[in-house]
Amino acid sequence: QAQDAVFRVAAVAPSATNDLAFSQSMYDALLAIQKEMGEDQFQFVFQDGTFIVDDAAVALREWASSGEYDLVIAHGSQYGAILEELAPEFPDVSFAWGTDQNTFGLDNVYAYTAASNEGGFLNGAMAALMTKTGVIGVVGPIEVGDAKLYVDGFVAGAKAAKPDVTVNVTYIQSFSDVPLATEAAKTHIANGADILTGTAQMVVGAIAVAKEEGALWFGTQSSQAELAAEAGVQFQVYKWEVVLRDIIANIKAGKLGGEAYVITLANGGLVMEKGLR
Amino acid sequence: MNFRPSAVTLVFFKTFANSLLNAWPLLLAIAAAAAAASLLLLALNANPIQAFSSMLQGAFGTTNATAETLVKAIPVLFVAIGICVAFRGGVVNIGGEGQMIAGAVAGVTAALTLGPIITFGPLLIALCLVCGFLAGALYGGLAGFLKAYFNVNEILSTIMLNQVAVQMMNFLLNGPLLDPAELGTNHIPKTARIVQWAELPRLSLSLGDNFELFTRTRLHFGLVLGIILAIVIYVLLWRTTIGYRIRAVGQNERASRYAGINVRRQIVLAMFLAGGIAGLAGVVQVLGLQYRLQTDGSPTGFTGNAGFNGIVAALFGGLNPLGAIPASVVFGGLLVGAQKMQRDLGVSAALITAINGLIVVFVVSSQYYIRQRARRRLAAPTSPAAAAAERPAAAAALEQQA
Amino acid sequence: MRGIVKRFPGVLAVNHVDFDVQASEIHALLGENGAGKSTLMKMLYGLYHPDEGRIILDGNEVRIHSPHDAIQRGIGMIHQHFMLVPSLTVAENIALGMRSTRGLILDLDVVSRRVQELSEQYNLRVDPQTPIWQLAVGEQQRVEIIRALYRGASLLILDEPTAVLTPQEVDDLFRVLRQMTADGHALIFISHKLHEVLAISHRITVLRDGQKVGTIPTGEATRVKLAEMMVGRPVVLEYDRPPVERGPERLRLVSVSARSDRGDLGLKEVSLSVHAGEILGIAGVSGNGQRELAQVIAGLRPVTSGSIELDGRDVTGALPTTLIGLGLCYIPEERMVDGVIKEFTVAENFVLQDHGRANYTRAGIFLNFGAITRACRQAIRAYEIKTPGTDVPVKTLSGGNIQKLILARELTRSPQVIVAAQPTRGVDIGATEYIHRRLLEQRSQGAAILLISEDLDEIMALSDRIGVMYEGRMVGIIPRASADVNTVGAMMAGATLEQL
Amino acid sequence: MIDQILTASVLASAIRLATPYIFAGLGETFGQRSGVLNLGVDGIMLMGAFAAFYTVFTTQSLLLGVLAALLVGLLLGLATAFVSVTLKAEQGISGIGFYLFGLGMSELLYQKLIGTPKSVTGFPPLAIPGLSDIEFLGIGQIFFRHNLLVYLAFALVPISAFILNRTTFGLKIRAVGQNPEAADAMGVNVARVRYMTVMLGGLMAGLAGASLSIALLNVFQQNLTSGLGFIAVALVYFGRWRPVGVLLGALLFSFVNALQLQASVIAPNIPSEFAVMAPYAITIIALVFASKQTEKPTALTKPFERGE
Ligand SMILES: Nc1ncnc2c1ncn2[C@@H]1O[C@H](COP(=O)(O)OP(=O)(O)OP(=O)(O)O)[C@@H](O)[C@H]1O
Ligand SMILES: Nc1ncnc2c1ncn2[C@@H]1O[C@H](COP(=O)(O)OP(=O)(O)OP(=O)(O)O)[C@@H](O)[C@H]1O
Ligand SMILES: [Mg+2]
Ligand SMILES: [Mg+2]
Repeated sequence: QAQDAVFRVAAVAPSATNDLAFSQSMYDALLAIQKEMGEDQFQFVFQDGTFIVDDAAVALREWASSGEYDLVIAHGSQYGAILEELAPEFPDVSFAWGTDQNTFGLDNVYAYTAASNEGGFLNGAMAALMTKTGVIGVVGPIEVGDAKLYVDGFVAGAKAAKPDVTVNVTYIQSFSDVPLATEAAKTHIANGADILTGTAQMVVGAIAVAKEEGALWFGTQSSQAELAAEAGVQFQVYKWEVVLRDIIANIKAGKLGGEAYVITLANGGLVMEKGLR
Repeated sequence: MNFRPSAVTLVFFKTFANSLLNAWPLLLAIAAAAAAASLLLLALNANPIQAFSSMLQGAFGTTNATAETLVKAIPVLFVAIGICVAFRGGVVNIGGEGQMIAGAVAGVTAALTLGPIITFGPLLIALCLVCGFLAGALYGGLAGFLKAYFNVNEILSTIMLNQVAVQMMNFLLNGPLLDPAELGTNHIPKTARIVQWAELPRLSLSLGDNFELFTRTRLHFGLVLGIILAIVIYVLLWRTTIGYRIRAVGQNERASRYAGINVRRQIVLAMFLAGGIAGLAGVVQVLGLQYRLQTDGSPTGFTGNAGFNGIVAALFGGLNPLGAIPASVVFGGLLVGAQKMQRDLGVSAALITAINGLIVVFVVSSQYYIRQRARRRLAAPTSPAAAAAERPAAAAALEQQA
Repeated sequence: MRGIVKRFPGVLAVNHVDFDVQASEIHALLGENGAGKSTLMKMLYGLYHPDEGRIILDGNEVRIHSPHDAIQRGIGMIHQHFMLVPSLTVAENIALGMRSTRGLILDLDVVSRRVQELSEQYNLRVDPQTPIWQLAVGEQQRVEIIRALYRGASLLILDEPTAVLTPQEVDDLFRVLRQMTADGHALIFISHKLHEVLAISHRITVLRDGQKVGTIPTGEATRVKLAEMMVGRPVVLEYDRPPVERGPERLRLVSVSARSDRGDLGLKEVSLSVHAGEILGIAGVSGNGQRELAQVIAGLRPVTSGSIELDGRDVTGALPTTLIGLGLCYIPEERMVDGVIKEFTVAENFVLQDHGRANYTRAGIFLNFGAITRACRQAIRAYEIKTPGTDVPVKTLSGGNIQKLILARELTRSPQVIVAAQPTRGVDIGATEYIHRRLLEQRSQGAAILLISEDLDEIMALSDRIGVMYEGRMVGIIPRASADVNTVGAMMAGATLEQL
Repeated sequence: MIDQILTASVLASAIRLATPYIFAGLGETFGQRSGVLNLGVDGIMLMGAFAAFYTVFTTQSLLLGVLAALLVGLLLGLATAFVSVTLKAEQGISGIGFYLFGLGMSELLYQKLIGTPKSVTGFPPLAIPGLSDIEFLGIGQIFFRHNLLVYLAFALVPISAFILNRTTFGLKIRAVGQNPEAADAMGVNVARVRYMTVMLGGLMAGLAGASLSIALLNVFQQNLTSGLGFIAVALVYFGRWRPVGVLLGALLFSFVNALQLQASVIAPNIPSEFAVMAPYAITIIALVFASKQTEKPTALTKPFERGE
């Protein structure tokens, strides 16, 4: 697209680039790619905190029409509807969005998602084996998408490893309500949980609870090892670079989209990192 | 009907003329806000000049920018118009968000269910709008009813009802209204896309082939609806008995009761209308822009804060639907421009939020002085000279008495 | 005060006025509505600041920045519109802004005791524990006076203190005032009632249109002379009531009872009837059920027992709309709260009840401003209302003119039954005279008029029959002929006809 | 079932959750009683929360943390007072402006000074000797094993009531909120009183923020309060401008919230949407059945100016 050698990416994400969760996973990936290719080869702009879907629409449209970007990323499944409307208007711009597998049958749209149930399964199994009280608490945002995938995987894993283990799941209906997520974690502890897990950016409070209550924490999306400190056991970390590398290669080869990617443990897109525990 | 076309233009002129005559406090406020913002920008080693120019660019720089500004202004305008009715009726409606959502849910449901049956676009759209209006109206009316008959403070009830509405939406979008295609997959909860002929047409006028405006932008017919509605509500409030009663109750309940006006009914009616208009904002967002309803769990994800921004716009517009039009556009420009600034300078969204806050505070602080100056101008004080001239007269009168 | 000038947007409220008052003197300030009396005094009390002129206190020039400042200098003021906080008790209102003997902690018990003492010393009955909103205006008046005494003001301004008092209450007040002058207080006394001014003051200053017309010793003043100084033309102070033969019964109350805001029975089994072409005057000390009486008739207060009939039709518990439709018109006591919507324009207020009527609307819902403005202009001319125009907010009019507007609105609806509550309270002679003429005119045209007033002169001057209320009961109803100030006064104190 | 739902820990949780609402609500009560509506509470809370968190994060001193929150709250309160009392700005709007400012500014500072979610060791639970061991009905666990700020919040309720009803300052507040003209005529400096109440409100809002970031959550993140301050304002209306009323409102709201969290554990089949909506819905319903008459400060949101 852009005629010079530099590969330019523009990305929009719903939460902050430092949320230790969804948005940060993509931001870190872009940084990683930049490291690999070098600043002179790869540059990107990143609009974070765009939870208002229409604001993302404005950004995406501007980037697309500017013609300056080789790849425009809509990092958030709530942006899909926009892309479905936008992409056909700019057939020679390459778009990518996630987490989803739907390219809308458009050949300038890539879709990517994470098989977060896999890491969820491992976390769950491990948690089940480690719990002394036989009770595990899960704090989820709303019961959809990546979050649900991880939680379902976690529950399945736990049951598989130890059928009689109790896994209490609480969806607080918000990606951002830290106070409620924290109290939910405390409620789990009060109900006998000695291991906690959760997904999305509002779990930071829950992690603190695990630390204070001497419980264990399993995480996902990004590494929360530092925050969780000695409470952190294992984290499923997204490595979107795996997907981005392919997409960039394709685009350079002139293929603007039409493919859906899944990061898995197998393809190295999902990595289980140990906590300080 | 007794609608003097002069009325509208007059109001425009008056407000405009006054604001020009008394512009300096406003300019001062904007300057102050800019200064404060500049300090923030400098602190983040970003260049203020560059920042503001890109803000202006993003708001009105290109046709598309202007279009996006207007697009952003549309729901704000609708809510603001509703707020005018509520506040004029003495009801502090903070429930724009919830009422918008109620309207959107009803509107999209209508579009999805009636879409296949009714293939005549205008009719289908009209029906969706009506459904959205009614849903919002009932939701707002509920708060009005609770206030009028159970003395439940509306600020409390509307704030709470906002949360109830969004949870309702989450539930519906996750179940009954979920896009059949998405069943089983657990993607973000969203409805199916509405049929083509339920969409509000895009606003692009091309006069001849050399002049065209807003072609290939997202600007949609909602803008026209909003402006028409503003005029209609202006007429309703100041030219009809209905508006007269609403305003009377808003100003003085006791005198209204004395005059034989059913106070409670007016309160419910005001909230009914306000909610309905906010509901329209919701439908218009769906039919004109998103073509489906989806949720990320938060109200803002869908409303984009229009429910609150509408209050600000309404108050800036002097609680006058016509004043709300420019107010909403300015507000839309502020938000859209700020986003652009974020992209160009790579500054964080947080900074934008903070700066918007500053602008709102500074500008609203200037309003009072603007009003003052306007008042002073309207009534030219008697000159002391004239007063002195009158004195002998009084003296003469005194002699007569003695 | 020397060469005082005060301008308001569009008004020269006070125009080079000189004014002074000495210790142990009562200096009366006279003037029509809008003459500038209150404004002049508010400058002395630090509420407004003079645009020009000097204020000299005890020989040295002073700038009075705020009421707090004035209070510190021993200046007290009893305002025309009472300055009391309705939700607070009497004691709390008096303690407000005063230093407590317990530092930061309130000392309401101390205050209450002191209040008790004062109210005995000057015999002004008030209960320190009652919230203000439960008090009748007359009682609120007493609270204002006690507060002034409490603060030990050496210079006390009384802005129309008698506007809401009965003869007895006025006598009490005058006794208090004389007592105060005896103690060396200096008093400024504002009133529209000439005989009061003549009775109490030592000197009289008259203002007109913000200018001083003159100052004369009370000895040299006569009612006629003062009236002419105020109005600038000769005024009639007594009017003859043309005999009108009594028509059919229009309004009838049969042992009607109703609750007051306090929740107790404020109106107890009141029965009365008013016929076409007669004025039934209701006298009584404020707070003896007059307010409730007017409101039950107007449909603004539920009836707990008894029945009300309009032209033989039972309208007990009917809505105001219905009553208005039946030709009832009500001139409310608290005109600024009940009578008008301050922020609405003169024209809008003019159609408060009738805005929906066919001749003021088009297509049923659109207000026909053409017609409304025309009708309003007519009324303004007919009733000599002083206003810049029909589209200015009513709040910019003076009290007297607002009352005229209400009167115009009500009377142009060609009413069958008129309930007029305190129609001339706080209204200057000119306007009072005018309003009285209008009421008599309606009487001649066959309207049945219930005139509720605490101004006994007014009752005496206009009524065909006089009823007196005491503690919510109708003590008795007597024909004007057999009524004299003493009898009625005694009845107002609770004496029944039998006892007399 | 019921004994599973109504556990002592649920009640203890309700007490915890109520804390920030009580701080912010009491502060707002003072402002509103004097006639000033401060819609910016949530923004002030966020700034206070960050100030406290950052101070503790860098100095490990909880005392300094609280002081920092108080200071920030006081300053923002002063700014609010200046805008709504001196500049007579439309209180509805300026409040939203301050909210946006606090929302953005706190996140900005957080990004620049801390960067990524960290946690601090906040106020530890402080078991009251003797009382905390009461087994009867779990009273000990419910009431007497909380951290210092929780106790402080509840202690402030009677204190606030006393200030409002028994002191000269309280009398002035009530007068200024009901009839500023009268108060002014009695030598009360209306502006001065309103400045004091609004600054007091800011102070309390700052404290409310601190109670989140260094006592209950011990982390900071953008929009940490997520609208909690607006609920607090609503609870002031629920409490009919009385400290005890605010307390009851906060307890009711938090109790239902604690209940729904517990329910999600023991009765997973309830749709979580409805569980989460419960506190909001029930607060309204409660008010429908609550006593009818209100004594709203008549001068609320009305700037005061002499006729002049
Ligand atoms: N705050 C104000 N703003 C503007 N004009 C005012 C204000 N107060 C008084 N005026 C005007 O100043 C003039 C004098 O008013 P003022 O209240 O002093 O008259 P007054 O002699 O007290 O009349 P009344 O007997 O009705 O009390 C009137 O024209 C009035 O309309
Ligand atoms: N400017 C003011 N406005 C309102 N209230 C005030 C003001 N100054 C003092 N007060 C309060 O009024 C009461 C009595 O006034 P104050 O204590 O000021 O008496 P003072 O010492 O004579 O006056 P000052 O201290 O102003 O010289 C006290 O409760 C005080 O708090
Ligand atoms: Mg006066
Ligand atoms: Mg002093």
